[in-house]
Amino acid sequence: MSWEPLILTFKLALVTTLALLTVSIPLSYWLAYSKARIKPIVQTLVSMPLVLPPTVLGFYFLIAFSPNTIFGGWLNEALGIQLVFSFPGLVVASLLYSLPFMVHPIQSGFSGVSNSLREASYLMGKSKLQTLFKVLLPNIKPSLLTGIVLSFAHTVGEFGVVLMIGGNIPGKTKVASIAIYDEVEALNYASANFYSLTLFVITFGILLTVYLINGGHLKKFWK
Amino acid sequence: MSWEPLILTFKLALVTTLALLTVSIPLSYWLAYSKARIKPIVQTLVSMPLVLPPTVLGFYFLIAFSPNTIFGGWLNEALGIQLVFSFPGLVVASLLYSLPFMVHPIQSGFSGVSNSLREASYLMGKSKLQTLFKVLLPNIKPSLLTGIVLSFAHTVGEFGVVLMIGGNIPGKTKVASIAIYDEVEALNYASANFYSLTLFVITFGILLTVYLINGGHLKKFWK
Amino acid sequence: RGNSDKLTIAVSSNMQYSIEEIAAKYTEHTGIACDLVVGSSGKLTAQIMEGAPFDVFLSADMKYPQMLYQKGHAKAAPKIYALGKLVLFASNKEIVPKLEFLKNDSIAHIALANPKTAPYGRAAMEVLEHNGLVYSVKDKLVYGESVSQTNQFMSTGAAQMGFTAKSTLIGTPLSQQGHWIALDTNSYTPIQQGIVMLEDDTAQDRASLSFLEFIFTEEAQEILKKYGYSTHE
Amino acid sequence: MINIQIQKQLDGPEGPMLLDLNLQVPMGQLITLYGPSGAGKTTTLKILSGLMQAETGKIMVADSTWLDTSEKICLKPQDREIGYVFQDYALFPNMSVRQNLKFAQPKDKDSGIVQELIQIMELENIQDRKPDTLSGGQQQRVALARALVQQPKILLLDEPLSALDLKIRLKLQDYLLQVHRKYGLTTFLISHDIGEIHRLSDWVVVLEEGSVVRQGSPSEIFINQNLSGKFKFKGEVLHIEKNEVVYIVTVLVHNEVVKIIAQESEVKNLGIGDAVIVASKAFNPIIYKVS
Amino acid sequence: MINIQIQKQLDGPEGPMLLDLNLQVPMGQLITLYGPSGAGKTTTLKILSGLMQAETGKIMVADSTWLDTSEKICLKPQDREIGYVFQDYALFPNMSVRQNLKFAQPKDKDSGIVQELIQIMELENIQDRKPDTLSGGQQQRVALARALVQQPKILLLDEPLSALDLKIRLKLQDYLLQVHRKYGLTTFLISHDIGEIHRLSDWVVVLEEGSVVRQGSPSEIFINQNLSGKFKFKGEVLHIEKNEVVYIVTVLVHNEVVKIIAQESEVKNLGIGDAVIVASKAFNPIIYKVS
Ligand SMILES: Nc1ncnc2c1ncn2[C@@H]1O[C@H](COP(=O)(O)OP(=O)(O)OP(=O)(O)O)[C@@H](O)[C@H]1O
Ligand SMILES: Nc1ncnc2c1ncn2[C@@H]1O[C@H](COP(=O)(O)OP(=O)(O)OP(=O)(O)O)[C@@H](O)[C@H]1O
Ligand SMILES: [Mg+2]
Ligand SMILES: [Mg+2]
Repeated sequence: MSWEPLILTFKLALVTTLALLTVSIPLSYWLAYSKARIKPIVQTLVSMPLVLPPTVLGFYFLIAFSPNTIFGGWLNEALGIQLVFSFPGLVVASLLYSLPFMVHPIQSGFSGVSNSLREASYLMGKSKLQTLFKVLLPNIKPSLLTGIVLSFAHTVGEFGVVLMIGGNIPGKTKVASIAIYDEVEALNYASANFYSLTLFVITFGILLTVYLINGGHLKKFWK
Repeated sequence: MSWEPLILTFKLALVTTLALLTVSIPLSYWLAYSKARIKPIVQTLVSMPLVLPPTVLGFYFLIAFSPNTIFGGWLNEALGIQLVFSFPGLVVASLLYSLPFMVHPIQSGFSGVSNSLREASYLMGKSKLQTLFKVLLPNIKPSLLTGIVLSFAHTVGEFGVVLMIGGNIPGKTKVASIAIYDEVEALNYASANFYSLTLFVITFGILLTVYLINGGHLKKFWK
Repeated sequence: RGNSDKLTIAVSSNMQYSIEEIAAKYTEHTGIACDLVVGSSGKLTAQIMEGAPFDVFLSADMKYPQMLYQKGHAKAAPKIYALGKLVLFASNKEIVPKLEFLKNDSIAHIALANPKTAPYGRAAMEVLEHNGLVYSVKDKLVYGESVSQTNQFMSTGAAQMGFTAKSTLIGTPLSQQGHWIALDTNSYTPIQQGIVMLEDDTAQDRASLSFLEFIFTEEAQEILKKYGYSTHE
Repeated sequence: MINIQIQKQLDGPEGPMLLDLNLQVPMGQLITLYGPSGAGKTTTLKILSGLMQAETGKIMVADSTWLDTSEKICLKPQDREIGYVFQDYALFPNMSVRQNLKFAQPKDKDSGIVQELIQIMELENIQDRKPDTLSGGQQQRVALARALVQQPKILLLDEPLSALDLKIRLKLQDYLLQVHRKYGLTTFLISHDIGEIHRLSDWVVVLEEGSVVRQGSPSEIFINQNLSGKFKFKGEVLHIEKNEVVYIVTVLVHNEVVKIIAQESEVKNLGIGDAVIVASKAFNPIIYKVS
Repeated sequence: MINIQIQKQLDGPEGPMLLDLNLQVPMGQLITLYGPSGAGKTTTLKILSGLMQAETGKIMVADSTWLDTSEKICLKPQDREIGYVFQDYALFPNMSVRQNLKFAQPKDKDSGIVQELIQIMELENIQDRKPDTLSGGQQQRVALARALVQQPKILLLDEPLSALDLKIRLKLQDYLLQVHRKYGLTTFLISHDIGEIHRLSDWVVVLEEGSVVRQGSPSEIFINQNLSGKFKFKGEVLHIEKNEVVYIVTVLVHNEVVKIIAQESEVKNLGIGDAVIVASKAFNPIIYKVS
């Protein structure tokens, strides 16, 4: 058993979660507060990556990112970015695929914050950005946590899309989920169990720590 | 192209979402309000199905539910329920797999409701159950919606678990996601695209309607 | 279940085109309808071990059927019904596929099935080793879960060249997209594909058996040949 | 008789503070809790209602034990038959005004009361609106109405009229008193308005820093002990105007403005904004400056 | 000069209601909005602050146009330099008391004010607590302090002292007045307390059903026009006691209790709870029943 796939997995999960957070906060903000007519459509679109089987979604990504297509070719030539069979490709694909897990909870968090808090902040001359970071986000911590945990866990377990677009290259795109899958396919159950257990235990540890910190259960150890 | 897989898909998604809702409301309630010490652990456990690749998870379900094991054998003999390669099996597996998508948003919704609303209801002599249904749930509609949409969409696209435990049996366990997967595997892109598009359009329609109703955009048509 | 005039046949992905034709012929002769469950051999094997309602299993190799037999999931020892052929495919019409060409800089990715799980992947690795190419192309290799996925890599143009099963090219959309050459059968261990009749309730037995017999008839073997398998000599 | 003996540690305005009460209150009375901000008034009502837990203590209401920490008895809030107007109203945002009232109405009790309260509280025209579109005073009235709909045995009112103007305030005070008497309620009121307290309450408990510092009838608590004139008010000078030979001093006494005729000697130390006492001696009222 | 001309359709307490104001207010004054619940007071402040939009109208403050619907001008709330005490406080739950004040403090202004306000408002011992563990009155003081920290040009106060007891209320009224004068603020106050209005305000605007029905100085608005005696208060009989030959009648006049000596003929129609007027004629005060 090698540690490479595990390290790669957590790297992918971390990068994806952070990138998702960055993308989802403005998007959720817009979805929560905008009165635009196309809002319900955007809201629906955000959920759509979920309804296609991951492998199929991965297949469409493969087509979109392939250097043969206009988009993929342009990325490749103009920017030198190759999205198929590469780590950045995995990140982009996971990002799109996990988007709803981040956007939906944050959006419902925003809609739960009393308007007068935002208004009070505006009256103090604070910009929308300051209000977002100092007032809104700190007050929707449970929703942010939900978004982060769901996206993180989901990216750890992500498989179909990654399999499709990653090409199972050891050290580059062979994440733990694929390694486990390989072992199951090869009927090496002992090995698969071992991988699964390791993945499970590590993720369990990470999430448990997050929840303990969030619940204030760890405070006594700091003081 | 046959409609069977599509019908099966939406049947599965509907049954799973309803079952999930039933299970998740008490669980989220407990997670939101209990002060038990094991709470962070339960909270973490709920997210764990996500971190295993769906196919692998499906594989473990397969083993767990198989009539060869004690649990599966007992189910089979005592209750006459067979969970492998059957529709009920798909439901049970999807339920476990999509649990976090329902539990997390609802839980963070509950934690956002002001305590004094619950208290006011108790003082009116209302039981916890009445308070839950009349006061709490109606006030966390955005979170419920998030949970429902995520679980529904996710079950529609569910694939790995279903393939493993369902076995791709037409009319019984061959859902749309697997049908699309089959077509992609066979390089019948036209057919795959058609299935995908149909699935996409129908789900888009369902979710859009949900959002429009929720946003009050459809009210004018009722009056 | 228990519908005795229906067979559920589990079949590995490299057979997905030929099996349709064979099953159609079989139904024509016997009036027994067939449900086809296509998947990777490993996954199908795992399912069979947990009691999947399949009657017959056509694998991409002998390893899985052998194992099923040893563990008591099969009625009789597996038999080889066909030998798979490995080909080298180039998705660009301009390129005439040749092994040496794999080293060319214009080839960024070479697709093959996962050697760990798929017999066609194992064979492809053997070919590369045989020709001393492993070292020079190892950074270009991308692995599909199965032959089907390998084909998807190539058909989308994500991989420029790759190894695949001949049976998945004959008369399929992919073959229109580029050129392929068959590889020297001496450069890899023959891909023996096995069929096995599964342990099952007796109602299905006769049908299973008749299908097993049917696949070795002249008629079925001709179809297999047409799809690029060589048959048992 | 209601017997309250409770202790609870709080973060008071001056650091840790022990809420430590020992009260005996006859049933059927209207008791006011009076005291500065942070004294523990709201906390007392919360403990009485069962929404907060006292660390140690005992609450007996008539014959039943609501709380006894030594025996680990604690009656659920649901079973205490209490009507409570929260300081922050706690209206259900998902229900209209009428639905809020309907929800509070016990199944087995008179249902005409919803309509009656909607009328008394002047809520007819807003009865189908959701609370979040209501003005502050409207919300407060809905909260009060909702507590009364319950027809509880015990009514806890946390500044129930503070956001209302004088006119409706007086009207609702009358109504409260009427309900209190009609149903024989025992009512605990938190109020800062001394007039209101006088008008409504039988007994005043003054809380400071978590302890009862004084209790008694409103007049015992609020009567100015060193009354020397026959009648005597505190006031504030608003205006001084010379009118031929005398001065007319306009004084604000509570909400009313009074004009008093004064001599030049009387006004010479007076300035606008000065606090004064207006009293009536044997003859004309006189006016003199306080300290 | 502040020039306010606004129209907005509201769901008033008696059905649809048009808030229709036309006010000219000199800078530097303290203006009180007075009127019954649902009259449109809060809405007026919200429109003034830019948090709500008027349907049509114009707001000019000194030389700058804050709102002109005909020209589609609407200055953002951020740029209006307004301090606002909300009726529901709107304290930031994620920040401690001190952090709430710090957050409100403009970068370019005196920072000593945070400390000063914490002292004045008696918040020292709770400055590190989060708002949700504070008592109602404590929250209200934090809200007021936070608005003052901003050192705004215009201060909007929506019942800023309603949850406070008389003592701290008087203290904060003084402080408010002092700040108002020191910084030359223009302040809009909503209050139901006539004493408070008298003490604080230069000008009173009485709103009813969305329209200005009266405006003037506090004494113009609140002086009892039909004053006939030299001095005259409304009150309520609390107690009647026979004392040898005369009767002693205890009357509650606002927050004070007054004892008045009366003849048997005067008290024979009087009962406890009766509303009365106490007035001083040339000689002794006399007492008579109202209607
Ligand atoms: N968002 C809204 N939409 C429609 N009507 C509203 C909205 N907010 C308030 N109103 C209505 O407008 C009227 C004026 O409300 P406003 O809050 O200005 O009253 P107010 O004078 O401040 O009363 P109070 O003294 O009770 O706080 C009320 O009848 C209220 O119900
Ligand atoms: N959850 C809590 N945890 C700790 N201390 C609290 C909590 N809630 C309130 N306190 C503190 O207990 C003290 C009493 O609070 P309480 O709400 O009973 O005051 P109050 O008498 O109702 O004051 P007000 O008139 O301002 O409403 C205050 O100092 C308050 O800060
Ligand atoms: Mg209080
Ligand atoms: Mg208001």
